[in-house]
Amino acid sequence: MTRLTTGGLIDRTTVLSFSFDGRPYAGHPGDTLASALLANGVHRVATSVNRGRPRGIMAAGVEEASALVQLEAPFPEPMLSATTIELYEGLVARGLPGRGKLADRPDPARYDAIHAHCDVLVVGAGPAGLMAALTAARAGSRVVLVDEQPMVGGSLLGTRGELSDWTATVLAELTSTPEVLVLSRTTAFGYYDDGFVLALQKRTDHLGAAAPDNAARQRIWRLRAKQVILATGAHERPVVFADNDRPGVMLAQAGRTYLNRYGVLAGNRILVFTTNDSAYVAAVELAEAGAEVTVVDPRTDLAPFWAAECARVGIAVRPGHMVTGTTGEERVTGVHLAAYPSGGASATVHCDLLLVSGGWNPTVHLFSQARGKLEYDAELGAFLPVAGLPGAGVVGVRVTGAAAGTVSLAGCLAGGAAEAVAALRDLGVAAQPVAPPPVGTDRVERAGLVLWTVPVEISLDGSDLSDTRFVDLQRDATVGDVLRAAGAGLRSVEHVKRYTTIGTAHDQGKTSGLIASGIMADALGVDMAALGTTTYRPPYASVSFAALAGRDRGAIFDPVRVTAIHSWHIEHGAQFEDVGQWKRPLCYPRRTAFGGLEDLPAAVARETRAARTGVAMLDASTLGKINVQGVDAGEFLDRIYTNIISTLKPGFVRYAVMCGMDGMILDDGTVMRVSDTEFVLTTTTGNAAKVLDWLEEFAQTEWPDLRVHLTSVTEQWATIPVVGPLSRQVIAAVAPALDVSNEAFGFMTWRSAEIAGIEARICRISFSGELAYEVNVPSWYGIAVWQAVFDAGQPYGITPYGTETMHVLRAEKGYPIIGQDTDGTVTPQDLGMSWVVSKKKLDFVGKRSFSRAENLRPDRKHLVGLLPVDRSVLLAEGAQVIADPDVSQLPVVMLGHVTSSYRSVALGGTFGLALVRSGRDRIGERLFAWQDGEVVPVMVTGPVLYDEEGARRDG
Amino acid sequence: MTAEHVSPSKLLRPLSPLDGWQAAFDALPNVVAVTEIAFMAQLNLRVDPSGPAAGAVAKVLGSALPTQPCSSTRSGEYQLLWLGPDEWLILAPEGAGPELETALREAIGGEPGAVTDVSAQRTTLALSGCASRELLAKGCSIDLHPKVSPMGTCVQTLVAQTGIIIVARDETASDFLLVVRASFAQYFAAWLIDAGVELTGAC
Amino acid sequence: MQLISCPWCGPREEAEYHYGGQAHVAYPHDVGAMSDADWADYLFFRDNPRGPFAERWVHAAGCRRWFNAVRDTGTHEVLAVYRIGEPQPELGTQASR
Amino acid sequence: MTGSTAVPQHPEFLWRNPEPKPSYDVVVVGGGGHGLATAYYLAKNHGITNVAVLEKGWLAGGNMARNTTIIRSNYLWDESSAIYEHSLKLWEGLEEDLGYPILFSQRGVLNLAHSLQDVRDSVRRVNANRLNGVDAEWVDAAGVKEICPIVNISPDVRYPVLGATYQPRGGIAKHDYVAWGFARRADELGIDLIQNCAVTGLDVIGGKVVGVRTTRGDIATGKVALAAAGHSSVLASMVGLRLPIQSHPLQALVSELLEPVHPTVVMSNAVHVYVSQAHKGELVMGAGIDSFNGYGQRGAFHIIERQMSAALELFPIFARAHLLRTWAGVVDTTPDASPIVGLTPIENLYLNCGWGTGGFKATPGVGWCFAHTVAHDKPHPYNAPFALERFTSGALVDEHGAAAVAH
Repeated sequence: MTRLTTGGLIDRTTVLSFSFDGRPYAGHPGDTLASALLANGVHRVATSVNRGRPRGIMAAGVEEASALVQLEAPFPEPMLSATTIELYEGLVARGLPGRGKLADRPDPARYDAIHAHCDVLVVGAGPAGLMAALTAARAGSRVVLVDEQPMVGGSLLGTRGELSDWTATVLAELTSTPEVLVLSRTTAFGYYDDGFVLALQKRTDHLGAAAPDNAARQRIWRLRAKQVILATGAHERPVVFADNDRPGVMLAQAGRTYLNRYGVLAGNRILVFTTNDSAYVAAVELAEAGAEVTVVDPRTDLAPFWAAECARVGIAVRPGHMVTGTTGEERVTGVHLAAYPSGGASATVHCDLLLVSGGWNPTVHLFSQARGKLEYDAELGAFLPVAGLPGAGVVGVRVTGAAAGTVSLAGCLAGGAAEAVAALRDLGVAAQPVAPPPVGTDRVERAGLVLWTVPVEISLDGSDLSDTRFVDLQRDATVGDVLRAAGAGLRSVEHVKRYTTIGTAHDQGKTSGLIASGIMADALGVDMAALGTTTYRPPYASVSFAALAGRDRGAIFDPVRVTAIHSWHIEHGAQFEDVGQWKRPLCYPRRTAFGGLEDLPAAVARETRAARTGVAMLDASTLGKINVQGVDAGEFLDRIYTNIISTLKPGFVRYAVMCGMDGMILDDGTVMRVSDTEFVLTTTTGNAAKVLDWLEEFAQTEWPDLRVHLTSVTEQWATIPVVGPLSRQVIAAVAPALDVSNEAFGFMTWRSAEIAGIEARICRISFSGELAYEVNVPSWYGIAVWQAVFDAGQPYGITPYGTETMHVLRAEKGYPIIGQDTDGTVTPQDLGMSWVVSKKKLDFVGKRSFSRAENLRPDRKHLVGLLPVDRSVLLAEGAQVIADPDVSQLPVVMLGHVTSSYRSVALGGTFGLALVRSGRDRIGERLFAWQDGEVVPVMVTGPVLYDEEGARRDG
Repeated sequence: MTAEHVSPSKLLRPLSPLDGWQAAFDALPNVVAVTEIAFMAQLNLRVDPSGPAAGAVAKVLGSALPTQPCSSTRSGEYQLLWLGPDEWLILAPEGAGPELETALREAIGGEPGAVTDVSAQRTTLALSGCASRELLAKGCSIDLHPKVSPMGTCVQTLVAQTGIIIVARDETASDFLLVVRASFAQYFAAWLIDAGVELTGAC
Repeated sequence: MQLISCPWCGPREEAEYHYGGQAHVAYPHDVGAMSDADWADYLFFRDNPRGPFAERWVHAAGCRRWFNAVRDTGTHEVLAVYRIGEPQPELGTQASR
Repeated sequence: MTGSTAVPQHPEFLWRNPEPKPSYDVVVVGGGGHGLATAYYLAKNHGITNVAVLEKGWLAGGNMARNTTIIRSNYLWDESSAIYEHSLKLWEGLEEDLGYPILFSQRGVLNLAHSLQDVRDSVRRVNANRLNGVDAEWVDAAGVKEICPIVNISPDVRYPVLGATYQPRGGIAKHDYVAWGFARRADELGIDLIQNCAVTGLDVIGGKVVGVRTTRGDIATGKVALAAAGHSSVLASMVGLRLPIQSHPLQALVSELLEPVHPTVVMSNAVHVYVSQAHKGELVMGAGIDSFNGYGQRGAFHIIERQMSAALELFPIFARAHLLRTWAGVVDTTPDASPIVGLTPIENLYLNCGWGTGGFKATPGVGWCFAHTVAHDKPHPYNAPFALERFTSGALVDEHGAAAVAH
């Protein structure tokens, strides 16, 4: 066991059982899976994706590039870093051979999202972040502080409890300050425009199977801040050498963190290879914890303080040396050393843990995403944020602490407070920086040696496999791969990334990206500053798809719009169709004599027969309705519609078509004139919002001088067409005071009437060719009036019908459905509706487009009827119309396509509507419909196939 | 079912969009309370706030129209909600719609303007309780903090892909009126209830 | 998610708006007198600069008002918003927000 | 410092990095897939090798590096299916032609239908495709499940899958390798690929383009071929040419490497989900276009969130896959969602743009046709319908109207 008996932030009084790669282990609350594995002496965690090499734990946080695991229980989750999984009872995981596995069953967990607003958002609760948050909190600002760890402290968590009393006090103060929100286990993963930061909070993962069912497992915080302070710290980076991927090779700060935070001494004979002073403290603390430690440092001018410290605790220091390789299989057993930089005087030293430090990469991801500029600092070997964020608008984005390249603890503390003061000043708040806690003398005072990879020639045998100098462990990409990219002529870091795949794995190159650039720059003899970095793309750390989907799943994925009569349709067995977001009854299948349900054709045959021979009713409430008021309403509508509206008299209704600027049909509907200054328009169901927007745009931006106001009344009115030769009797029964005679209430007029005390507007309009009355009542009464009509129609066998029957009825009459018989390339003239296009009006929307060359072509596609020669054959909607049935030579000239096709009771067989090139000139011709290999002979007819003379509309 | 089996009084009962949902609302944790306020009269009013009609309208309503964007005022039984620079939604007691519509139309007279009865276009929900703001934050991107959105604030926005009007009715952001289009109401209610699943007994 | 200031309602999330493309392209007065080329230009051709761009937006989920904005298409920075009928601020200058 | 400072000339050498010469016969502006393919076919098909490809950043670093690599030709209109099918046929021989592994995988493409109108549009397109010689079939929901077992075809979801069009010859390829394959061959044939070379002006004398000004000096040239996708408007404006193009952000994303679960390509225009599983195992997904004009190569995050919701409705097992990286390209959209490829009012200036979300799949096809256009000063029959004049005549190729838009 490598767990120490004391120390760390773990709870030794509680034992958590878990399983890894099929073996049982124990750990404690406060552990990560990685620390618990190390505590159990498990170093090999995973297998590399391409080369099958054993891989271990190289970090203690989100930058882990190697220790990838698959969670199996409580629910399978692919590819997580062992270093970011908090241990819980019953955890089952296994090491990954590079690829994760998705569960084969639905995820039962809940996820959600929530918005939060603040004056100052602080990302990172390390020393700088805590100082920033406290300064802002004391100034009375609304503050959100997010941190990925379960507790605050940041880098302090890896120390021997440095400032732990202070962090506890600060946390207590922050959590008790109103308007301050501290979010732990929360990773800010993306900076978007204008102070919008996305963060993922892992809320119940650490509870394992004990997580409550009703709580969202993970939550996306949509944080909108006026000022953002990034105190995101830095990631240590390694130095590359041969066989640097063996389990037991670890970043120096990680080794220290496992010791101090988790009470795990990850090795007994430890070699620390560092190019800078920051790793010495790890060496000293590990030695004091009982390990035998050797430090290898390529520099010869050791810092006197650290030389003395090493001497004090018995650490052997090998200045002027470097690590050139390792031995071991499942775990490192030894290290090859050589003089730096010559490579001479090589030796092998035994060890069971190799800690490496090649310097630090400031965590500048969010800053870069906010368009912050980065500049290469040759001394630190790092890209640092340039103060000031050009083009970021009013939202200030500041970087502080190690993320800004600050090395000392005192500097981080002071910097955090100062940035908060600056941020508050930009908000017009005068604030004082809070006093930092006292800290000891900082002993990392100088920049280290920038060394990407040790300078040793490797004799490659020509195969990629002989190079074991791994730059990106997860991608198995090596120094040789980088050099190969350079040799292939690549000069851009983005090309190298793509060529080698370095930086594209789970860790997104947090430790490897810069090293690859460094190797490239050295190889090409160019400046790192000129080479630049690859782009830091969101997310900073991986986010599950489910977390992003949140609660927008299943029943609440997308709004379901229903009419006021919807519950009646459900009770009466309607089968529904999605029309945009609306649910509309498609048909109302009845029980058959055999106990089953009618199929669609049977239901439609019955429903259409009722409408043509008796009476039937439809819920047309989904039609868009727009109230248009104002003295210029008529003029406005004249400009919008292709036909004249202003001449319509109150009490009358007119069918009308509107086109886009390009002259193509946009929508159609009816216009009812209520008074001189008031109209009500209808739109098609799917276009209601689009049409209102279209009208508003003209009213507000093009013709603001017109006195006209538009108000949506779609849901104000329930709309119930009562259709069929017996509809008059039904209307007479429900509205006894209304004179329903044709003389008193003619076609294309409307009347106010009372239906059992409810004020209704009844229109004599017909989308079926039959005598029909469209009843409009305030939608509160929709279901009651529907029921009243239904009841009154019982003696006449009134039959509710759905959209499919509506489509058949209108198609028999040749009435087009916009969006089905048209597709955005069809003009009113194409539909044979020149009559709806005013010749008198000087202009209306789309008029000018009608005279373009393409619109004047005689061979445009026209809407025509098609009658299959064999009237039992149903044309496919979408069948292509061709002139020559011989299709052996491809491509075949297509004349158009079938837009609508039905079986018709009234017509005694099948029929269709089609858009056909020069269609009106082909009436009487025999053409062919081609559908999935079948050739169906058809006769071209006019589009109106039923009651061409219009005798039925008056009953 | 035939006519004989249904009494006329039952037939012509108005039905609100969220009829039957109260039991589900009542099952929410007691940190929020949701109630549909059905059948409120609602009139959409368009008038130039600086024109003569605005004054005439104010007389009818007993109060000047609020001209501060995103605000509302109360005037006796009326609530006047700002919807746009020349647009308001007037909420009035059940049944008051037709008379008020006539009065407002008369007040506007020949001046530019419009009055539209939209009583059944939307329904209203009262949302109260100490977790109200949290509940709305799960879908609403507007800052409803009382310092930012004090009592009387009236915003139109999207919650759960649904256009809604939110009126802040107290100084602690724990009492809101939500006005939602009728066809979206059931979806929105289902969304609210789902959002409430996680709320616990305490704020 | 850009935060765009509606001239009436103040800053709101981009999702509340609909985009309307280039601003200040007025519907022509006498379309009958226009050549096909001029009409095509009006119908289909819009500026598409990288940098400050005067655009129309409508606060669709809010007050339903159209307005104009000068926005930098490179940085997404909204440089100015102004109501329909108000003059366009000079492009490229940091106008009042 | 690194050990191996000597960069060996590699057997897999890709391209030289030459200094620009003072003059070329043809300058191609834009070193993306289209520009590189055009250069290659100029040399291969027309023997024109005194050509420079100018790229302001790194080769194929724009939309070529940012797309979701879907390849299909099942477009509705004759004009579209002709050029895309020409392209697909070239894809089928491209690996051999380029001598470079492009990982072209004809795993089939499903375009899902979620409403009855979707079904009508789909059947219409399938029938048109078949008569145009393009492989296509309509499959019902059960057929979708057979082709891609992880699609949720339950009728109880918000927008059930009612069926799909299926193009078996469709698929994906490795975008970078495609670009590099073209670049390598073009370089071999003597074409200069010049990176970090931004065009700052075009010299026009007497209505004829004669030169290009760049950040790396002025270059005289007989012909200029623009292939700059989202940046075309900015370039065209240098010579006072307005284009019916708007540039919008288009986002995409990728997951971690996963064991194979998704054997084909699934596209759903209705809910904006476009997903395949790439060769290494990552899920690659495209989103819908952001509505606003933008050159910033960044979109809004709610587009991604919404796309994830839709994706999980279709593929519930993706729930715990992880988003590793998102990015955005700048797509150049036209009013009819069809490209503009052809001559311009300025002599010797040629234009290829407006591909919107469809550019990748067209790469070899348009390179072939655009090279022909430049070489002969006359459009190839396949790109003749896509002339700029169509916006004046009204003879649009309206893929919007036909619902077969996107990706």
